[in-house]
Amino acid sequence: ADLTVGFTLDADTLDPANHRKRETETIIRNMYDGLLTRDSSMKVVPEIAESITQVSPTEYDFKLRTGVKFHDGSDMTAEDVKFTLDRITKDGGMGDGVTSPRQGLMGPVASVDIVSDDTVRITLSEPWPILPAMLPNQQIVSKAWVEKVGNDGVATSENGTGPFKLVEWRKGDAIIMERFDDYYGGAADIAPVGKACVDRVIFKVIPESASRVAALLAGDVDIINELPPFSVAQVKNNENTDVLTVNGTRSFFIAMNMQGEFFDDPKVREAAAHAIDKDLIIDRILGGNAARIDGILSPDAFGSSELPRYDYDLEKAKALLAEAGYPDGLDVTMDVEGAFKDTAEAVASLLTKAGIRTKVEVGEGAQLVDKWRTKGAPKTGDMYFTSWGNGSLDPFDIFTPTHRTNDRGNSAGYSNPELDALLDTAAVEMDTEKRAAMYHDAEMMINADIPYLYLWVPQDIYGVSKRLKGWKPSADSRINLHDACIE
Amino acid sequence: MKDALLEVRGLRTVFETRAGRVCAVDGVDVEVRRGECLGIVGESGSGKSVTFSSVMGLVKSPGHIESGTVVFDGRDLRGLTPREMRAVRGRDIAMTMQDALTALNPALTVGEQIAEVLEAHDETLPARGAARRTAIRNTSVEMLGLVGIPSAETRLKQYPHEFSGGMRQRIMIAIALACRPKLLIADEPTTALDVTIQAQVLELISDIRARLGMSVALITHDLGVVAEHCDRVMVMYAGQVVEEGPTAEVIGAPKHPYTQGLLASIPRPGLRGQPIHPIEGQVPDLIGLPPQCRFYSRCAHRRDACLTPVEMRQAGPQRRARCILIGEDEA
Amino acid sequence: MSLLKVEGLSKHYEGRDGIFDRITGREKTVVRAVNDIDLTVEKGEILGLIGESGCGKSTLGRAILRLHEPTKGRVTFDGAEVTALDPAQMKAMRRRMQIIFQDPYASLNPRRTVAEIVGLPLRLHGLAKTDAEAREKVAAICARVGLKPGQLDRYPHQFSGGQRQRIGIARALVSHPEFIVCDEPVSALDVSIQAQIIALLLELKREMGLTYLFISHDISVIGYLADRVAVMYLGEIVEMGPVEEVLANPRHPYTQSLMSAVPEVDHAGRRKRVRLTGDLPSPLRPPSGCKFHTRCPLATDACGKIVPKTETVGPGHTAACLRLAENLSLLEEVPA
Amino acid sequence: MSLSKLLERIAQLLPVLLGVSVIVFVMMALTPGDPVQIMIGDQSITPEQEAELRRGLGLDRPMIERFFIFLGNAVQFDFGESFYHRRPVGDVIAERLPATIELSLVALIVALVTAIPLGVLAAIRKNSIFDRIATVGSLLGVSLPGFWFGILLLMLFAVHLHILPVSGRIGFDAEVRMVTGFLLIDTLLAGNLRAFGDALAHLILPAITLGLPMTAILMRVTRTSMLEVLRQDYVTFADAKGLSRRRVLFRHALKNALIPTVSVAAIETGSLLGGNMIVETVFGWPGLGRLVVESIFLRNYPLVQAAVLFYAVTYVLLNFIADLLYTVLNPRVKL
Amino acid sequence: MTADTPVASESIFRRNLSNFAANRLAMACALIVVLFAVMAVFAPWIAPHDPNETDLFRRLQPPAWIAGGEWSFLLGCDALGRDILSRIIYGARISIFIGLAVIFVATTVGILAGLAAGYLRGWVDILISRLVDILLGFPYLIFAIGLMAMMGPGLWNIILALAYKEWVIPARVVRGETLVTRELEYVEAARALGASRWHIMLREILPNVLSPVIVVATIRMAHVIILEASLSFLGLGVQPPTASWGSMVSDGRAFILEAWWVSTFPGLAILLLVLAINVTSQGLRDAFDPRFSE
Ligand SMILES: Nc1ncnc2c1ncn2[C@@H]1O[C@H](COP(=O)(O)OP(=O)(O)OP(=O)(O)O)[C@@H](O)[C@H]1O
Ligand SMILES: Nc1ncnc2c1ncn2[C@@H]1O[C@H](COP(=O)(O)OP(=O)(O)OP(=O)(O)O)[C@@H](O)[C@H]1O
Ligand SMILES: [Mg+2]
Ligand SMILES: [Mg+2]
Repeated sequence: ADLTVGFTLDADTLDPANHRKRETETIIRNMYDGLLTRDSSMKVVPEIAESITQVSPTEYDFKLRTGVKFHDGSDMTAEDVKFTLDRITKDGGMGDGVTSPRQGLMGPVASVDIVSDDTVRITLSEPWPILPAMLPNQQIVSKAWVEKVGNDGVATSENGTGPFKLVEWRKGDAIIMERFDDYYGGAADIAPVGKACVDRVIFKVIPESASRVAALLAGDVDIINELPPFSVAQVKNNENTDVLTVNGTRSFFIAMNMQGEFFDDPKVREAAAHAIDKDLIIDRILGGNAARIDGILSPDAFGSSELPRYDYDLEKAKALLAEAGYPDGLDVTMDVEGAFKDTAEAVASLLTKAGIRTKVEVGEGAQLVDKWRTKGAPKTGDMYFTSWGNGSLDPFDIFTPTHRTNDRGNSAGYSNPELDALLDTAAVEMDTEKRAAMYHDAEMMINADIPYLYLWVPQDIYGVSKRLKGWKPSADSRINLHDACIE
Repeated sequence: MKDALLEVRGLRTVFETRAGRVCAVDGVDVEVRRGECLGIVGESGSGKSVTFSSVMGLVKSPGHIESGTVVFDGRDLRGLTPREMRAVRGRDIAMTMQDALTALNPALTVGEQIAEVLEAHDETLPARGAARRTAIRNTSVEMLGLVGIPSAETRLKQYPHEFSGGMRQRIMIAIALACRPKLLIADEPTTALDVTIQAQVLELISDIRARLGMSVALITHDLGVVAEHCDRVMVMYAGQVVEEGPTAEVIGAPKHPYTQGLLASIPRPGLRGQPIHPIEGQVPDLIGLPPQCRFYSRCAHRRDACLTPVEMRQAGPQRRARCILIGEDEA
Repeated sequence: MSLLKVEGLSKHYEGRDGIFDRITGREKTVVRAVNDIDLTVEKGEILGLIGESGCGKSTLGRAILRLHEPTKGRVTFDGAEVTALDPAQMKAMRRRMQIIFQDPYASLNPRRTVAEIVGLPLRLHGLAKTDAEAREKVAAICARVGLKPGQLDRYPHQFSGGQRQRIGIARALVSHPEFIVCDEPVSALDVSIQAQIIALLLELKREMGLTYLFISHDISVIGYLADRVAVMYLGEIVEMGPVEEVLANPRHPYTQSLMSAVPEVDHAGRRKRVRLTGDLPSPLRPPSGCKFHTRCPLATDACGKIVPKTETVGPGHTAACLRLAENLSLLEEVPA
Repeated sequence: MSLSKLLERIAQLLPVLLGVSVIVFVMMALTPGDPVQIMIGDQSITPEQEAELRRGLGLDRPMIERFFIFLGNAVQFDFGESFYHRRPVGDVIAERLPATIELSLVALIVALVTAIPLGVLAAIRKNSIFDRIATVGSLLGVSLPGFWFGILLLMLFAVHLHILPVSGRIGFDAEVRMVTGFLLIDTLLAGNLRAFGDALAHLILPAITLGLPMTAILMRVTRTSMLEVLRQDYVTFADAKGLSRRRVLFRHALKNALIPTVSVAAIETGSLLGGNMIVETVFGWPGLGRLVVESIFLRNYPLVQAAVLFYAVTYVLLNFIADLLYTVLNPRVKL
Repeated sequence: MTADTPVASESIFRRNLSNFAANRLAMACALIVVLFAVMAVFAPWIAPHDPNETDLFRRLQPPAWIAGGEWSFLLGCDALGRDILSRIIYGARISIFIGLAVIFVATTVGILAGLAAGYLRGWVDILISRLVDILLGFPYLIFAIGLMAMMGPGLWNIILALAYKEWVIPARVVRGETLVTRELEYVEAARALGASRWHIMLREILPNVLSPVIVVATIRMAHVIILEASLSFLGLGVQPPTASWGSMVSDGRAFILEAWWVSTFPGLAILLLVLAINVTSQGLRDAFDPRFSE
């Protein structure tokens, strides 16, 4: 049977080491497997690795499975694993002086060594507890094959160890894969183990969401990603289709420019926090498909905890504004990317009701990044409706860039030396419990300072046909079709 | 008159325009006899072209023939179906247009434009195949030779823009004559040409007429041309015929004040130093003309009697004119 | 002194050719529309200019007025060298030299009323201090050319061809010029109207003491109104002289054939025609030697090689032909 | 046509291409937004790694230098490497091109095939009911916003009636070997009629959406010029020759009337090629237009530059073809 | 048709206008355009609701005649519960304003450039013609998107982005007409009278090349309105919460399956206005271009 996925974007490339897009990764991961992967509850489990041992704070040993074959029939060896990781982590690792754009994702990896025929050791230059959480994103390639076909070959063809092998890539249109019959079976911790169920898998590119929904309703595709919340009811009501959701990993929040004219005043920020009825928006615009947050972390993230809430309270917001010296309210603008215009406008209208008269300005992503992610350089806007993805669900990945002084994603211009120190120690703390506590403290700190208005973590919503069995969406937005069956 | 080839009676052609109803040809009688050359003169807009377009059945919307009969060689042309009329055009009556520059299709070779008339009308041609093509070719070459275009073989492959104005006029004549028509309507064949070329073309038409024994209706506004080439002349004014008769007589002793005025208007070297006497005023607007003598406003002899419709009167054995003075003169 | 003196005037139009032609050094295409012309016009006279279409009559008229900048040569008007004037002086000169065009439809701006068209020279040259004065002057000149005061605010499309030509004449006259180039002002008109305009032009000349360069391709018109006539062929003047003289005794074979080609009402019978074969050669590639030799019934081998000089053949009568001395004539009446 | 004229044509192309290159380069360079920042997104990275990434993309050099490198490479048909695809931009464009060209050509052909007969008919039946309907239809055609119309078509034919596919170029049942890249041709070459039908079914809606305004415009142009031509003396003269009506209309009138149609078609085809990103988005058509728009947003400079150059070359070529056609239709025009 | 007696001082322009007035369909459409314009100007008095007033409880409320609709929200509500009718009424402002502004800027620039190129010829012509070629070689939307990306969002930037290339079209038309007109005898006459270049270009030539430009301008205005909508479709339209028809269609297209009214009504509004402008312009052309009048 064929399984067709209506997918928002085409892969940029099939080279696992040479891309930066989540969508590309989603496609690639049906053909390539990694050392580790995640189960549907986001727990990191071994995939090509059989086990993982932390030898020291900076050393990890990976014991590899045997009998894993590449699609060209050759056996996967420790040599291939080292080659793969070197290709990603070394400067100029891709040959011709080219460095992998994924180098940054591998943190402080210093070297990769073959300990024995079936064991590979990764050595870090400093402790980095999230290494296991980052590894599912890197897929193993065959050294011999890469050297044979070169980077161009790797970009347009594949030779992975995954459950499907490439049949044809119709650029911009579809990627067609078929079952790999010599598949080793996949992660032992994720049932079922064995070959894939369907004969062929097709990722069909349908960027326009209405068209994607239409294709699902018409029965042309079996799974679609990014089902818009407002279409949920329609897909549910259709007798042949259903909706599957999974908690997402992207936190939405509004940065308030703490160096700006208005939001340098904590009272104004607090007023804003009281002005937003998150539950209303989640209910009305997101169709209930989002989890409310009161700090930066998603409820699923490591270290997240219950936090004090700023309840929706118009009177209080107005009072705070008056206290801050704006009894007649104030006028601000809120930048947002086109994709989130709707929600931003809804938020803006709530803020406006409270006296923070907000004008939404839709900007192009690239320009907003320039404007707001200034790494400490002065900012010009008032508010920035934005989000930060946290695929690893580890706080380090999201907390540090958005809250550490002058860090990349610190759009609020927030600076709290105490918090900086706390984040730095937490980043290298190897004791899980201590680390969790540290992040709780950090959350409490920002909860008092309110640099951002934390909003929600939306669910990833998939529309599926009822013929589809055995498939569950995964929070890291991987679409793993290994387990899926079509009736 | 029994030797009339074309006989038009009471022709009335009108154009419905935004500004109103233009009666471009109003009760015109024309007679072209076998073998003769009839000259038609008149000022611009006097209805010369429209008269003969009507004869050919080529009046285009918004114009239409309102009344009148057109009898050609014993057949009533107005009673023919469009298909039958098409068989007459080009074969029995041929026409050359006022402006050779625009009347030849710029996108087709001269050869093709000649060949297609033969294709359409010449029944003597072999039925099909190479023989037919050769026959058409030969006739085309012959026709170009007839109108004096050398190296016709190569010329056939050329396009109109590769010919000079005079040559184009001659090509148009060749096309018109290709099927040996009985009547050639030559609508101002020389107005756009220089005198030296004009002389060539006019002589060509006269020559061919003599050779083929056909009749010619020569439309022009140059009385000199008429004087030199036509047997009879017909003078038109504002949609009506005002005078008609043998050329020498009409030019020698014009009866209608308009014809007189026309002749007096021609500047001649012989009149150097003497004032000329132009007709004052201008041609009336053809929309909503009152039923009176159309020359009334410009006529030196006008009187109240002219304010009623004036009919053509016999002004001599072969002559007629549309003026109330005719009878009086005689009397 | 002559009012207008033209010496060695040439006007060549350069064809537009591509850069590659230029690089490869292929010859430029040049239309020698007017070639090395000398002539004079006395005050108060009418010089007729006659020739076939495309022989360069209009170009000569425009080059004299510097409407098309001459390629070579000198034009002197009333002692001032026109070809050397700077723009400001030229503008002042334009008031004194005017032109009337052939096409009564194209020569009037369809978006302007008669009053505006005729009043334009007054505005441009500041000849009227107030609008009322301008209007008065316009009305006066319009009345003079036979337009009614009520017609001043109409637009050109509301007039007939003859009336339009009158508007054009009024425009040329309103600034009181001394010299007017009449570029076939009557060719587009019907005979009866043509006579009206000719009569008007002659009257105006007499009243205002004007001088005309009168271009026409109609030998009858020239014969009727010009004092002297110049015959042009392919950009050159082949014969020039007093009208009576030239018409009675044309010396150049081209003039002769031109005259014989004119159909005349008075010659009711058949005349012997000088039959010119072929058309005017292209000015792009003019024939060598005498330019007329390709069509001339009298041409000899020498005519194709030698450029004939202009010779005086009578009082004020010049011609350029190699066989002038033989005193040949193509014209002879066929006995009736 | 002479060689020198051909060379001249090519010479005329150069300033246009240079101008287009300069404009697109300057435009992209002045556009705020850093490709590297966009690429990194939310992921963590050290400054050293970021600098390395920037160097890898060649963005560490000053703008002027980058421009001359771009020019120098472009004359050798090397347009650099796409930031995202990590492959030569030429390859990436070449993969998307057939889809765009196929769609545009089919739209063009559909437009020509419907517009010319309709225009002729409307002209010879001037003021008839047919003429009026055609006029209203053509006005509707140019007045419909394409994206909206496309969505409506999609809803009607693909979702409600379910007779045409929603998106893509062809289904997945057939395997088609790409030879020309044009599916209609490739499926026929393979003798696979079902696949051909499938490809055709996928083409219908996008081609209609894309071609409708063009059909409308061409119809109007044909009608107008046909009316104009029918008024010409040579048509009257052809009638006076007693030719059949068919011959007068098609041989004499239409050949001349097509001249403006050809030039408008050339211009409009240019805008078809350049303007179909919207249709491509609506119908999930894997063409170049969508890719270019995405690339602008991602600041994928090499791809945008190369694609714009490609469009410019196509535009000039189209005009050149139109010129060639002129010489066929109108012998007065010489190249 | 009845004969209209010629008026004493009837200009071509007025005659054309009266021709135009005789074309009933075109008049009706001109009336529609005027109505839209009136609607735009008096939007605050006409619109039943504040176009930006959100009410999440009315999210995607259907039009009045469908179950769940209300007569006070005649055409239903959009995703933020705003009244679609009111937004369409206010949206007319943006669409018409952008259309007018772009065409005004483009036509002014285009006329001047075309006149200069066509009349002065020489290097001016070469320069302008090359620029025109270059801009024509650019796909319109890509150019506009690029400019929008460069200049950032905003109403004026949209107008600029569209006008940057739009001027090319009137410029080409004017240049072509000027090339023909400059050879006409009345231009030569003006020169013979001593008129300056400026006088000739602006007073003699310009009025005579204006009617094709007016016709082209109206057609292009219809086109610009669609283009603005296309920019909105690609996410580069006017800033929220300002309603533009294009952005309304664009925003609403996501809901087309469950709430067709959100994008259909503004789509119809665009269609209607553009259609009306097109018919009007065709009427203008018929009236102003004597070749097409009978
Ligand atoms: N298509 C038309 N529409 C309206 N009126 C027309 C049309 N064709 C001709 N007429 C009118 O018919 C009258 C006669 O025209 P016609 O062409 O026969 O004149 P003519 O004597 O041939 O003039 P010319 O010497 O200029 O050729 C003119 O006044 C003209 O206004
Ligand atoms: N602007 C121009 N550019 C190039 N060639 C020109 C130009 N104007 C005139 N010519 C050429 O110069 C030659 C003379 O033209 P001109 O108009 O002076 O002739 P003419 O004697 O006035 O003819 P007509 O009697 O037709 O008015 C012609 O061959 C013409 O093609
Ligand atoms: Mg006529
Ligand atoms: Mg001339």
